[in-house]
Amino acid sequence: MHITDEIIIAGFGGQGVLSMGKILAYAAMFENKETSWMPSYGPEMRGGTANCITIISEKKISSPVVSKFDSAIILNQPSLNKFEDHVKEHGFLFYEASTIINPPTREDIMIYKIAAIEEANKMGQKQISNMIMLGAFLEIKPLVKRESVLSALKKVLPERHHHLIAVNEQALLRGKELIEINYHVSV
Amino acid sequence: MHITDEIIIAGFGGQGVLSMGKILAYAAMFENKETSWMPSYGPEMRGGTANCITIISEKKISSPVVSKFDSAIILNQPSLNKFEDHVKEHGFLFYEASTIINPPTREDIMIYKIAAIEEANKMGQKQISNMIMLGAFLEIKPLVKRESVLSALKKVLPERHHHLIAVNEQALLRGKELIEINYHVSV
Amino acid sequence: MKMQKSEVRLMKGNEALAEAAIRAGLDAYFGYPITPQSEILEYFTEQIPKRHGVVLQAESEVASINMVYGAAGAGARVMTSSSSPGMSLMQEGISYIAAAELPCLLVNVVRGGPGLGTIQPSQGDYFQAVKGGGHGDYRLIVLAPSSVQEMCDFVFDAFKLAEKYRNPAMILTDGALGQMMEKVEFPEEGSLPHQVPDWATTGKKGRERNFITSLHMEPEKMEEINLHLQKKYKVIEENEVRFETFEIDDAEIVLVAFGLPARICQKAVELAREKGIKAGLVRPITLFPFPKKILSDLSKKIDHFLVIELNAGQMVEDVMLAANGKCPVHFKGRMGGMIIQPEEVLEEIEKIIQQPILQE
Amino acid sequence: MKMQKSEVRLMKGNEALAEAAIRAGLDAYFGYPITPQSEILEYFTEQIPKRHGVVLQAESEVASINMVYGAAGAGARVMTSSSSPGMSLMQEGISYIAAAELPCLLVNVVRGGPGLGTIQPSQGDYFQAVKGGGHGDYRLIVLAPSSVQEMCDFVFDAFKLAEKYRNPAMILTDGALGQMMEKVEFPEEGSLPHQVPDWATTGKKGRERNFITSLHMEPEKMEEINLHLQKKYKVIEENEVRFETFEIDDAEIVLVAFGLPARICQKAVELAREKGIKAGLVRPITLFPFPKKILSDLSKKIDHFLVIELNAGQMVEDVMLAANGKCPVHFKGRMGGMIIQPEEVLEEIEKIIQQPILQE
Amino acid sequence: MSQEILLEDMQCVYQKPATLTDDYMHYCPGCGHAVAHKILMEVVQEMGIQEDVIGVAPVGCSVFAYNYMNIDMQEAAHGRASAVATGIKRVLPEKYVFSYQGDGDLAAIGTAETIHTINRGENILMVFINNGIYGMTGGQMAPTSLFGQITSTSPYGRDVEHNGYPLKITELIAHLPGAFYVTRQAVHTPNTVRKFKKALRNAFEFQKLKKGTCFIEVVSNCPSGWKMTPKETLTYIEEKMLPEYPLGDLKVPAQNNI
Amino acid sequence: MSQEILLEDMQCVYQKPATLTDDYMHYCPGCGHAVAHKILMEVVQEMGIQEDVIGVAPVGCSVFAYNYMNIDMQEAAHGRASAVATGIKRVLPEKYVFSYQGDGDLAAIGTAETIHTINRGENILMVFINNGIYGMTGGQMAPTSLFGQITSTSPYGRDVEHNGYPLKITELIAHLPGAFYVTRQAVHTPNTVRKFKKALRNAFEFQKLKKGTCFIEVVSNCPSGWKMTPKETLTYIEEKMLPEYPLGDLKVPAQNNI
Amino acid sequence: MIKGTVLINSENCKGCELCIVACSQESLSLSQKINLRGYRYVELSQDNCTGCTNCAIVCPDSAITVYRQSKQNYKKAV
Amino acid sequence: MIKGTVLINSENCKGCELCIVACSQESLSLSQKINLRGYRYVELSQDNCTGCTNCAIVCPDSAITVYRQSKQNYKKAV
Ligand SMILES: Cc1ncc(C[n+]2csc(CCOP(=O)(O)OP(=O)(O)O)c2C)c(N)n1
Ligand SMILES: Cc1ncc(C[n+]2csc(CCOP(=O)(O)OP(=O)(O)O)c2C)c(N)n1
Ligand code: SF4
Ligand code: SF4
Ligand code: SF4
Ligand code: SF4
Ligand code: SF4
Ligand code: SF4
Ligand SMILES: [Mg+2]
Ligand SMILES: [Mg+2]
Repeated sequence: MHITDEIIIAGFGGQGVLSMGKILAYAAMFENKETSWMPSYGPEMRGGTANCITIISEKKISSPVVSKFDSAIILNQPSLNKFEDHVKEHGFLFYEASTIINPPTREDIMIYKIAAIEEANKMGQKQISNMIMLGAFLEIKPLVKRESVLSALKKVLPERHHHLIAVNEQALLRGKELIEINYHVSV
Repeated sequence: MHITDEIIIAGFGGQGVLSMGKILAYAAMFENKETSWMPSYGPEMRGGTANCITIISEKKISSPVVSKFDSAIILNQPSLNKFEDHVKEHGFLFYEASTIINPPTREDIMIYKIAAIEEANKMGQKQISNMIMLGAFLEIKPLVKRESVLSALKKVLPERHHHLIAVNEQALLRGKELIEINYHVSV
Repeated sequence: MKMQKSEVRLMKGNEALAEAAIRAGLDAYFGYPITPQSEILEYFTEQIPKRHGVVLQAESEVASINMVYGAAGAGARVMTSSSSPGMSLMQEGISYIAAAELPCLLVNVVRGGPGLGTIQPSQGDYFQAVKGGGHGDYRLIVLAPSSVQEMCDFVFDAFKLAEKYRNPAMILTDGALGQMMEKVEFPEEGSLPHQVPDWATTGKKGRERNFITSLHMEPEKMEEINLHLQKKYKVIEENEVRFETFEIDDAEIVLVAFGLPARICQKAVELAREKGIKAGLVRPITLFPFPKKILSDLSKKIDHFLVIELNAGQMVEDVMLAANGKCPVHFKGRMGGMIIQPEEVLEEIEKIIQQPILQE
Repeated sequence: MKMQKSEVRLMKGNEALAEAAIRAGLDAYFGYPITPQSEILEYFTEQIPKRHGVVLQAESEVASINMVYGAAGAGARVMTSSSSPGMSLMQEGISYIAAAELPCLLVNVVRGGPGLGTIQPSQGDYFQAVKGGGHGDYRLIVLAPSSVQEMCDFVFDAFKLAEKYRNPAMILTDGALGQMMEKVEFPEEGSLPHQVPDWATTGKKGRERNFITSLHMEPEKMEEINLHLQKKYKVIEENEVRFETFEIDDAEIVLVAFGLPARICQKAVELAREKGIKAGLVRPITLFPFPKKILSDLSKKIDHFLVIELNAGQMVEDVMLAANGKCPVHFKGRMGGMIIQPEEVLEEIEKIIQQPILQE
Repeated sequence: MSQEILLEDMQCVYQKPATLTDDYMHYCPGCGHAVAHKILMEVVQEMGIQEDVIGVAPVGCSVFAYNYMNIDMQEAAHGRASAVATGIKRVLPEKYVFSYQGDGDLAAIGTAETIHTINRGENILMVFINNGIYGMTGGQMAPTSLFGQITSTSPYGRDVEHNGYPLKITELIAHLPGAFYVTRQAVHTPNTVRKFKKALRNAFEFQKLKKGTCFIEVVSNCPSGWKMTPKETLTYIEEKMLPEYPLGDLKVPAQNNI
Repeated sequence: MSQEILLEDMQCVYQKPATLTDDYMHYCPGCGHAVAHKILMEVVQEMGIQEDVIGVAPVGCSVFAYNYMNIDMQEAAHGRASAVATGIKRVLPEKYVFSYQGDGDLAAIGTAETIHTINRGENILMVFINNGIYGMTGGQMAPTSLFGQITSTSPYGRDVEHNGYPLKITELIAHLPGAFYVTRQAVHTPNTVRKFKKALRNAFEFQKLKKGTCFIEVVSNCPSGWKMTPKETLTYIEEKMLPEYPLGDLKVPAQNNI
Repeated sequence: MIKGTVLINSENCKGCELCIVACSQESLSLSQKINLRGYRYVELSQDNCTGCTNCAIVCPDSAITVYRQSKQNYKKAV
Repeated sequence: MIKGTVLINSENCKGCELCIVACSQESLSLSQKINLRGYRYVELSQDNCTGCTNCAIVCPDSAITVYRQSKQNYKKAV
């Protein structure tokens, strides 16, 4: 694994895209790693899409804005169309099965199809699909530890939602399981 | 005489200072001489004083703003105080006797005391004291011809005052006479 | 520019500029009073109702420049004028105009700064005019007259260049040139024809809609726009440089000055030559595009440049960039509304040629 | 700056800057929303009511900068922030503040220009910040952070310098640094004491009246003011230059970049070194005063400078002025909100060292 | 019965006006800007003046209006739309000119231009979308934000002591003699939309007759800035906005003036 | 009987206030600015607040006010005096702060700052010298210039069609809730001066009580700009200015409000 | 009662539901499906549309076209 | 009638004549002399001043100081 991981997370606004990136960044900080988080910003978000780049590294980070990524977590079709080509060779792409009709086609990257929304609906908590996705991602790319992610959650969730932490933890676990079930020996 | 004459005219606003300079400049233009006219401008005139620099030359004029003058026509005390020292050695200074109590003291320049206001009052036309002064000046420094000055007058006087041209002509003549009477052989 | 001239007049620089604009077929002027350029607005309010075009005293410089934007975008030949503080207020609007590629004429009759400063002549806004006082990478075409005659002539040149390149052009002048009277000969009215450009917003009739904008949300697109602008500026630099030289053939020390000080330097060169000093002068007429090549060429054969400005040293940087270390570049400036005199320049020349040349 | 640090946080650059200002004892903030810096105002409106100071959303940038003038003149530690178009609107006010010698902090979170442009990061306002977008000869002290940590630290430095020299200081940063989150460690609150200066207009009590002005009707007086300012700037140039170097000891090609691109260049230097290319980096931290000497010294021993900016080439002029022809200066820029990547810089380096050196 | 068959013997009674382009609007779901755009263009279409109208877009969410309105347009600097419109109208006095601005644009940074354009009685139409917030920049307080309104720069609610009063710029400018026709409309219900349309039509007719400035405020919503669903904004408009900004004409020309 | 002897058994009943400096005023003969300065400083003296008052001078003929008023002052950029005053007042809320502006400054370029300062109800005094012209720059048309008034930029007379209407900014801002006390005064006769003085006193008292913005328009003269003798300006004020700008209070606090 | 119907451009619909509120017939409802831009869009869910145009008038995205039985046809039908 | 008088700082006077207009006693008039700044200045030309201060109040240049017989002295005099 690289000592630096450059991750793009993209989807519709409201899918929790920015929080996922922030959670990763906080977790990295708690582990004394270098990290940066760069959101798409401004009225471009009016269009309904949002993305952020999180970088986690053992070394000082040069640019917080990169156009090629080690990892991509993609939650909707327009974002997949936009970012599939930006994953580095041998990189990793995670995509949301429930919203993406035309799946990625590249053969030089590792691709993980996660039905996170479906799973979240099954768990009766629509809001946590992003955490399921994150759990899956971290199972394949253990960039940060589980405890760090949980501490990070506390930072990112507004105080008034802290009662949801347990649910989010379950979601992370569910994501991990989805990988174990579908891809366990493949990596 | 220099082929260039740099003239400062200074006094209270309302004494016709700017027009005197303009008349000289127009006259010079009519004789195909080079000329420039540079007024003091802006709210410094609030203070009640005004001045302008007119340059008449056979050659292209470099700076329209100079701080040493070949000739000075000074119509009030503050201006005399300010400009006496700025007359070049062997330069010419004309001053208004009626308003200037402390006369100039320099001995390296030619000094002409003209009681133009008094003369104008005598002629029953307060407004023409500046033309009397100009007449005197031109008698000593014939930089431009009488006809040119008369044509210039027509340019500078607003149309509605053109009936005053004859009076102004008389004033010019009176200035000439004052020199002839008081200084005739001295130059 | 060759053009049939008529009538000679004695006129203030500001008024000559305004008269020239009317003769150049000005469609509209928008401006706000400020010393030492209010005569421009005043001349227009007096003349335009009797002749042709639109004149409007705006509520501020900010309003003026945005009215210019609107009228230029509608295809009119349009201008504004101001002096230093007012010009600063226009910087956002100027950046917009440059970005939207609207031709127009801006006149800055510079006074002594910074702040409220004085109303006396200065060249303290060179950087603002030439490097860009507004945000982002853009250029104005900047012309610097040095006589009342040029206050007239450059109006024609500025409109021509502005329209040729769809770029705002500026006449950068100063309070002295604005206020002084000199002889001036005007071109005939109508000698600069103007067609409403096809990109103008004149109503979507028989064509796709036109729109004027400088917004491009995608940085890729905005970069393209910038590359296009930079290419245009390159073309302007290649084709539109103007300057004047005086006695440079055998010169050992060359003065560089623009605007009124260039005349003063010409006098200084004469004085120096009288004393046997081989002095010469380069007067940049276009400040952008800057006459880099002539200065660069000269730098290889002369001993010194001496830059004279009515500021703390601004164009001198462009001279140094042109000289690029090939010869020393000296500077003498006056500030705050003070005008330098030929004798002072001469003194500076003598000081320089007396000191040993130390190529650092 | 040595200072006791507390707590590490993960924070947006804009917010870190605002938090730092509160800890630096900010008395008042006046500002107007604009992307990508609105978080600064938003942070203040959220925090200041719970802590100390004044925050006011003004009706415009013009109002903001003039409120800053008033509050600074009244002796307060005060700041404003904006992004490119808003900063252009402040140019008159900035010139006034510099002329009246009022200390304050200005923050420009630059976005892609010119015009309305984009909201993506850019360095297109270097000229405006460093050469003077406003009228007249004045200088801002300009600091360019390249990390969120520096977005915090430079607030303290900027206030210190501003107050030491009675001069406005600017933090010139960009949209990426403003929006990104990184780790940041804050100094303790109260570590930067502030006394109301004796020239401030706080009420004429037990002394002659104070007044704040930049008007001086006599050009002689205004020239004096200018000479005083120029002398001050000289002192600042002698004492306050700050820069960082990386791998320059044996470097044959030295990159010069400020702000975020400096980090990207550092990566490029690493990549180059991996390929055996002797590359180094100079990062100007103060853009005014510019680190001229180090660049001038380097120019005599290296083969090339390569300047990297997020604009069409602005700081490159200052690098050329420093190099003064001693070595070639190359430039590579991205515009309109595009960020350059380390690989692109490396490519540029390789292109340069492959081409034969032609000392023109 | 499938729709297709049904349509055969039906006639189209409402469709997107041809004066709108085919571009997909970037506005948030339910945004009043989009409605206002559409109605404005319907009037342009119905009056047959598409070839003779020039619009000015502001900086604000409607900055891209020129992408949607299929007419000649200019995009003005923030707050300066009425100055830009003045520039256009003065050189093209026979064209219809309108500016279209948000409340930050028209009533904060652009206040001077607004007042003076109207005071000069520029013969243009000013459309003023009052959504009580800075939509484009992410929901900051506007001059028209309500008492106690929570925005991203009034997180504890708009406080009169500190931030001043909701600015009723429309009431203010109605006092200017240059203002010929001043009205406040809305676009959140079919009925208000119909009235808005009528007002637009009046304004263009007056412009043709060179009557001076016509000013139409549109009380509008900003679901994103208000942090509400579009449906919730309808209640908010009725219960909060309209009491502060009551609909209706503020200045109408005397009958025989028209 | 020589004056000296006479003075012996007399007492001084009027003299230049000590709150004015000894500087010779640069104003033209008969200029209302100078009267306004003097009266303002008389009030400061009589209220004993010289140590607690901070003034803001505009760009306009009164740009040098700080040379004459013997108090702490700041000179603001053209049109921005009220923004500068806001900056001062916000950081020194216990001090008396006033701005002093001309009609070009306050009602043209500074319109946005004027409206918003008052809309915020900034607890300051704004003194507004309306002489219907740009005095300092040489007599150009101001927003308040009268119908038909000839100025250096309206040489054929102010034309409503073209230049718009005389802007009654004081009437306008009186509608803003932030304005607590709004009055129009003059300084051309002993009586008007006395009333002006009373108004100033009221305004400072209100400021002490933190009531919000007080706004005093002073209908004033500009002999130079109007191209009249000072005496002629008195008639002009009475016959031309006052009908358009009638003297009196536009907004007074309810009795028990004070 | 006059018979009408609407055609909805589901790719332009942003699911704001303003049309639903405007329709006094309750003819419209939000689909469970989402369009390419990620929005649930509106469908005609009851066959009682009168062609009153209210929904279309308030639709910000001009996503609704309304048809009405022409007078003639209406008469025919009756 | 109360007796008053005025002292005029003739170097500060600009001869605007506003004081002359303000004086209902017609006590003031313009001198033929001019001061150093070139202005004809105002003088007390009649001995009928009542010390009403009207002239001083309107004087832009604070050139007038007004004295009045104190009540006491006034009584004495009468
Ligand atoms: C000079 C300048 N200042 C600030 C901005 C940032 N800005 C863009 S839109 C806007 C306000 C938008 O609010 P409003 O006018 O109410 O329009 P809305 O988006 O609500 O329709 C601001 C402050 C800018 N682009 N330019
Ligand atoms: C930004 C700017 N624009 C214009 C000016 C020029 N200027 C100085 S004072 C003034 C107007 C003065 O008129 P007013 O405010 O009515 O004051 P008055 O002199 O009549 O008292 C103008 C336009 C300036 N100094 N700064
Ligand atoms: S932010 Fe508000 S005003 Fe802007 S498009 Fe969204 S809803 Fe409309
Ligand atoms: S120009 Fe007018 S306002 Fe200015 S000092 Fe003279 S009279 Fe007064
Ligand atoms: S046309 Fe009328 S009835 Fe039909 S769906 Fe629309 S609102 Fe309902
Ligand atoms: S109003 Fe239009 S955009 Fe909104 S839900 Fe209905 S059809 Fe869709
Ligand atoms: S005090 Fe009264 S009576 Fe005496 S001179 Fe003055 S105005 Fe006349
Ligand atoms: S009012 Fe004052 S300045 Fe004017 S004439 Fe009388 S004393 Fe002199
Ligand atoms: Mg809004
Ligand atoms: Mg005025």
